[in-house]
This record gives sequence, structure tokens and C-alpha cells, in this order.
Amino acid sequence: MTEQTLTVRFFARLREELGTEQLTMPANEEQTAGDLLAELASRGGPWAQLQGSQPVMIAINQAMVKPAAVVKAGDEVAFFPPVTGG
Amino acid sequence: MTEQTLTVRFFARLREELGTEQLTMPANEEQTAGDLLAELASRGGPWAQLQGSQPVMIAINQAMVKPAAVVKAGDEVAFFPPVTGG
Amino acid sequence: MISIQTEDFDTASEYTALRDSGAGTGAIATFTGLVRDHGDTQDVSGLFLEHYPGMTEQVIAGLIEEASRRWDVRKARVIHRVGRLLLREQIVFVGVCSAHRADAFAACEFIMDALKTSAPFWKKELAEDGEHWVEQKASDVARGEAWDK
Amino acid sequence: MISIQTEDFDTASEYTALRDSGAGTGAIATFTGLVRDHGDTQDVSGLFLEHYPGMTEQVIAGLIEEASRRWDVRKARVIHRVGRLLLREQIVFVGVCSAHRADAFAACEFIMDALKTSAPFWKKELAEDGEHWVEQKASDVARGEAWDK
Repeated sequence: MTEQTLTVRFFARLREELGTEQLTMPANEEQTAGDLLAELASRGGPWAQLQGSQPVMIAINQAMVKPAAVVKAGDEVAFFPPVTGG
Repeated sequence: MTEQTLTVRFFARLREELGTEQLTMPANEEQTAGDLLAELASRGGPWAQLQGSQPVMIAINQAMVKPAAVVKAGDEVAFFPPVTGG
Repeated sequence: MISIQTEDFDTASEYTALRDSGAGTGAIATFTGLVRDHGDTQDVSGLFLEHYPGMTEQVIAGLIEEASRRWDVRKARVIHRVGRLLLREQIVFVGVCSAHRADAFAACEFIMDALKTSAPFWKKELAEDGEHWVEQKASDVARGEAWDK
Repeated sequence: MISIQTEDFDTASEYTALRDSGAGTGAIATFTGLVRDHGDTQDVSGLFLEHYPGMTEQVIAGLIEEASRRWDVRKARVIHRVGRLLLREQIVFVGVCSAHRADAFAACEFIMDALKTSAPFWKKELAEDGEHWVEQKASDVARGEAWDK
């Protein structure tokens, strides 16, 4: 049996403050992006900010989603601060 | 005594249809741009269109005005169709 | 700066001049109008543009002043061609340089809209069956008036 | 067409390409954003722009598609730079070619506004006392949302 995983990516301030650009996490059944965020926040330290006062934006497979969006094995999930281009 | 006059100019379709680019008219006391327009329209023929159904725009000394604006000796009064540049 | 001219213009050098507007410049909005290759009637081969020399420049200077009162305008440039123009040629250029993009867009669009209803230019379409003066569009009048609200 | 690149761009050649958009073209609106020489803080010497490769292009393609549904868009071009940028350098270009000026202005401004709130770019200001990430502006969010009304 292959382990079911998903890829998590961080950008900009989050990438820097977490010291993490990308990680692989086990994919659970009926898991939302918000659940993932809570799981990562529970690591404490800088990770706690994922559920802090600063907004965190979420993309699944490179499309913006709400925290209630379901994540599946093989997905690329990204967390990042509000965008500031242009 | 110098004769008191004003200059009247026509542009675009009006210039062509009246066959007139510019003319000199006597300047009367308490005369408005609308009075001038009526006086010119009374010449009949193509001039009648100055009081016809097509709108005529008016400028005195190169600033757009309403028909009630007073014209004085020495003024440059222009009559033209609605503008269509750009 | 305002130019009324028969010659064509080079948007590249206009952009370069707008960009060189000193400190605080963050946004440049430009608009260029071309002679469309099918006008109000078929078989149009070009346009002839007449204007009221002197008044045209005054009206446009007034529009730039008004735009500068309403929005942050670091530099504004208007070029309008007159005389005979072929299909696809450039007619008009409006460029605005500002600290902020909302101001650049608003000032540029305002100047262009207001020019269409208040600057003394008249277009004549040149077609195979003769020439005819273009009528003012109600939609242009409405767009011009919308800025007064 | 969409380009995300570290190199600078040439608005002149972009304009030429937009102008060459085939029959019916009458209006070209462009917007260029520059690095302002005084940012949110003093002593800023430049910017660093990070993006999410792949997603960026998808988001912008979606914005161009939406603009093309809402307005007449003959051609649209978006260029956004990433990496290290000095003061006064060009950051972003949006150009739209349309039959009509109202459509050209609206589509260009919509793409630019929506890009600011939905395309995954992040700016970091580089100052003498260190670097700091730029916060999203409430005014940008409001402008982005205004297009939904």
C-alpha cells in the first residue's frame, strides 16, 4: 500500500518565518485546507501564526480556495500572506 | 466714430453648407449669441438651419457659451456643430 | 503639454517623457485612438479632421487643469492629429503620469472622455461615394456627463 | 499573452504589437507601474518580488478571460517582473486593444485592479535598516471588489 501524501508550500513572509518552502504531509480522508492549517499551527512557535490574527490565503492546485475546501492525496496546497504585486 | 463690429466664424458642416468661413457683423448693444444666430438664420436658404432642428454650438472668444451669453464689439463668435474629435 | 498636429506621433517617446516625471511617479496610463477600419458607414477610406485653432488648445488645457485638481497628476500629455488620416492611423494620444494607478486611470479617461464632447474637432469620413460629417454620439455625451456626477 | 520575467520590458514594442491587432481596432489603453522612489517607509532602495510560478500565469489568464467576457477585447498583454528591482524601474505592464475606448479603459483597469488582489506576487521593500514585506492595502482590496458590483 502506497502512502497517500500531499505537498504543502509556503510563500513570502510565511516561507521566511517558518523557514520552510515546502513539505510533504500525510493525506487524511475528509480533510479540509482549514484542518491542515490547524494541524500545522499546533506545531507551535512560528507555526502558531497560521491561526493567528494575520490572514492566511490558501490555494489548492494553484487556485485560490476558502478554508472549507477539501484537500486530497496528491494535491498541492499553498499557504501565503495576502498578495501585494502590481 | 469707429464702427463697432464683431467677427463670426463657422466650422465643419456649417462652414461648408453656408459657404462661409468668417464674416464681420455690426455689434449692437445688449445683443446675445442667440440674437446673432436668429439674425443670421433670417437670411434664409442654408442659413435657416442655424435655428433648425440640428443643434448649433456657440463659442465667444474661444470659450463655449449658451445662447443667452452677451456678445460685444471686438468679440470672436463661432458657430459649429457638436464636436466629434478623439 | 498639448500638441495639435498633422504629423503622426511616436507613443514610445511620449511614454519615455511621461516616465521621466521626477520623484514619486508610480503609474502611467495611456490611451491611443486609431482610425477604425470600418466606420459608421462602409467603404470609408479615411478621415478628415478639422479643428478650431486656438480654442482647441485652450479647451484641452482646461481639461488637464481640471484633471489635476481632481486627481494626482504629475504630468499629462495630449496629442491630437488634424487633416487627412488613413485607416488604422493614430488620431489621439492621452498620457497621464501619477503617484497612484487609480489617479492615472481616472485622469486619463476623464481627459479623453471630456475631449470628445468639448474640444472643437470635427471628423469627416471619406468614402467612395463622397464625404460626410460624423454625427456626435449620444454615448459620448453620456460618458462626458458622467464625470460631473 | 502573459509574461512573468526578471528582465525589464519595452513598452514601445508592446504597444506596436497591440496596435497590430487586426480589423476593427480603435482604442489602445495601457498601464505601466513603476517602483516609486519613496515607498511605505523611508530609505527604501528597491524591491524584491516573489511569486508563485504556475499559479500566477493561471490567475492572470483567468482575469484576461473574464475581461474578454465583459468587454470587447481584441488583444490583451500582461507583463509582471519578479526578483530584485531598483527605484523607478518598471514593474508591471497591462495593455488592452479594443474596438472602443470605454472597453479598452475598463478592461485594462479591471485586469490591473484584479491582479493586485488575486495574482500571487509579494513585494518586499529593501531598506538600509533591513528588509520588510509590504502589507496589502485596504484600498486595493476595495478597488478589486468594486468590479464585482
